[in-house]
Amino acid sequence: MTMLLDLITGYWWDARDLSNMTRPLYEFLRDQGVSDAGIFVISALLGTLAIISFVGAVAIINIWVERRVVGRMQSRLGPNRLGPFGLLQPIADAIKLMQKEVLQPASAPGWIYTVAPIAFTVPGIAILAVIPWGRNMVLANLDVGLLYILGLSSLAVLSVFMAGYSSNNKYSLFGAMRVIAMLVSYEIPIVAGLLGIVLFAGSMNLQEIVLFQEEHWAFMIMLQPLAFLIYFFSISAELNRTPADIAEAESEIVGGYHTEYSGMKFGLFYAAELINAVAVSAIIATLFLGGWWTYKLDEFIPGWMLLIGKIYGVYFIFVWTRGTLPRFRIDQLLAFAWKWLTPMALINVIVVAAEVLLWNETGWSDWFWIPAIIAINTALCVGLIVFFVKVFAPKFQRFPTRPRFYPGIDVPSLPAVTPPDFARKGGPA
Amino acid sequence: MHSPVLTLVLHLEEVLIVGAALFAIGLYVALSKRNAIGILMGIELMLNAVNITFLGFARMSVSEDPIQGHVFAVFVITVAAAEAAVALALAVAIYKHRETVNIDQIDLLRW
Amino acid sequence: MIDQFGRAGFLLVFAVIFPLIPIVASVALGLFKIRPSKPDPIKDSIYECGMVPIGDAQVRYNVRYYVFGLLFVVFDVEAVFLYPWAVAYVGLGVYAFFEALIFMAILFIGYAYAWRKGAMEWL
Amino acid sequence: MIEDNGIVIAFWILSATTIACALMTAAVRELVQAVLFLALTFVGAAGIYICLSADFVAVAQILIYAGAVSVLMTFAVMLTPAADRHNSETIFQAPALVLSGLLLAVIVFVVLDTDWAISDAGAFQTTAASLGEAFLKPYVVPFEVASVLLMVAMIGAIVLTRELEEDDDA
Repeated sequence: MTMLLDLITGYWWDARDLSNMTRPLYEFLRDQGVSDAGIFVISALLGTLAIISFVGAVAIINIWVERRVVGRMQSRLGPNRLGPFGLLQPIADAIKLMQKEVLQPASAPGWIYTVAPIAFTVPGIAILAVIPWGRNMVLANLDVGLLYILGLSSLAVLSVFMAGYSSNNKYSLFGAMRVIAMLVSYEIPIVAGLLGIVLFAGSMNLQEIVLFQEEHWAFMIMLQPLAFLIYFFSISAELNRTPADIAEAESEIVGGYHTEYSGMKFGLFYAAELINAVAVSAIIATLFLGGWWTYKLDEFIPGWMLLIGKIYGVYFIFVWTRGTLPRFRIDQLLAFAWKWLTPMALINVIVVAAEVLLWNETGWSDWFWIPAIIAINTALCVGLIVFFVKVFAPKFQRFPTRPRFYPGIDVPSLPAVTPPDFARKGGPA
Repeated sequence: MHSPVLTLVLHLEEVLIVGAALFAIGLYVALSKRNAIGILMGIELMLNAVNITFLGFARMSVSEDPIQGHVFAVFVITVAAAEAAVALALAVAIYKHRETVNIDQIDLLRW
Repeated sequence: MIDQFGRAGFLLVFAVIFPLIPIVASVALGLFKIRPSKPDPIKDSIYECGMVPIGDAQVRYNVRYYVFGLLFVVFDVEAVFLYPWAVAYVGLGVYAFFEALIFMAILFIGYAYAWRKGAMEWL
Repeated sequence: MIEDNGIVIAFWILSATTIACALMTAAVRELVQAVLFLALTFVGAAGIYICLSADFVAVAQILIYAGAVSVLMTFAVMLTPAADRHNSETIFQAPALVLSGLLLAVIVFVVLDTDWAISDAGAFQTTAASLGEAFLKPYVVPFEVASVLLMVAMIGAIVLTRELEEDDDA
């Protein structure tokens, strides 16, 4: 085995790290007299093109993956006509969307209407710049990588508003405002929850966070189970996926903020959702699941393949929740964000700060502290969930406390509905 | 290192002039707009211009502790955010009471 | 450090170009008459469940949206202070821990007030 | 001074975009469009901060200004009725134009006339950690006062908006 490793380590065919492949290229270019600036531009372009092609492939493949997996979960077949297993379906969709007639509401402010889907797509792609794909494979090794991700993803809020506003449709604007209220509410647990990771790693650099996990031989999800749960739930709300897809509650607000969009502009919203889902899966895989590092496995399998595998593992869970969970009401979602996730995230920060403090001050070895921290934080996570379910959950009532549909008319709380007992009556007619 | 064909240089003066231009635009917006929210936008523009000059000084001028410029910029951002929150709440409250956010019609204190 | 941002900037430019491609392709198809284009007032009107739209869409919204935005801004600013604290935390000792504890406690007063006043309720 | 072709080019492109967006904020008649241009101005200013090697302030700018304050502004705009969502000038437009032009001229004159002490210390490699230390050591009082300020802003704004909610519709 070591002989085999000697045979590839450091050579250009060492595919475990694709930077091995580009280094000879840069050396060749330097010998040809290309300046440092030129090599910088070429390397940046190569990395950018790699990420853009990954995004393009993801946007096309995931349409099929999502529809197919959700179809199987709901005992349907999903797309199965075009090509083997319906694999050509996304291409057919793209062609159809592109040659559809463009319908733009007559009263919509034109440039906002057109810019909104583009602005919605940009953050999801730009986030991928800071994801480390291997030990030397990262496009932009930013020291503020985590805040870069948070800042860019908060820009999506404005593009949602642009779409809803420019559609000039009541349902679109309602949908957009509801989504913005939800997005800003879930931004806080995300920001506060990820602080725990920064405290452990002592850096906002994503590569450093992966190296921390490698050094301490533990995935961050073990050290920070509560932060993982907070992040996972919040981000599935940010992505507008069930259980928090109030953006597209057909029964309430038609199609949400993209009701008025058709053709390729609608297609961009659709593609952007898939790209965002994959970008978020990449963030989860990097922050919580070790990124390219997987317990020595990355010495044999290329780290970027492991990362893509983890990305699709996380993505499968997103599809799973979409395929199985019902939708929450907006007051339930907002109350959950403000009254539960936010305090939990802050408690998590304080607990982690205390742990890191003790870890550094006592000077005991990592072999004591890593298992201890894992035990404490897992107990904290389980305890808080049990506490929530036992004590707190009934407060998130089944009916809104004050349903005021019209000012002046005080509608009393709705009575609790007991479901009809189908078993006794022999089923519905 | 090959000698580049041309070397572009950015001086402190140019950064300060960009900041000044942004500040002048912000001042114009703050002084001339009728809508209270529009005035607030001008103030935010001015605060951004000030941040640009702070960071320009932090980067290029002589200082014992250049991080001070960054600290001040962060505090400016903080104060601006708090100010925006309260000022917009005021605008909303004024609208509720006076049915307008046009400041030339809000003349309660005029004698 | 800045060269890393330069690489991110390259990706940002391409991230803008990427969604522009299908839009431009769609427009080009329209120019070459491959795509149908027969506008009429019904098609260009907005969709409200098949009804003729009543009234203006630009209605006023409730104050509670603003309250959520407000809480969001305040907590976001708090996070901006806490992230550098978290990065510099190791090595600053007990002192740093209690500083942040006081910081969060003061903010928690505001949070408790907002909760008490029902600013986090929807409807 | 900065001697790097890439940074200088990026600085001038970003400055041009930022100032153009700021001018659009001033010129556009519709308030919502003005807010959107303002958000673009914030993003452009963040780019300028990056050129000045202030990475943390730049991402904080995007997170707070472009992500949060502009959203707050859109909320405030949407709270006013459609008839009030214009961005027109008062009669003070001409004096304001003259005054800001004069101010710009004075500042440019002073900037060009002054002999600035330029250091060649070079760029920061990373600012987040040193900012954290600065917050906890020399600037610990402003750090805590900032949290008091945020608390007061939160309470004040809630008090201001709370009384309005009683008679609200939509």
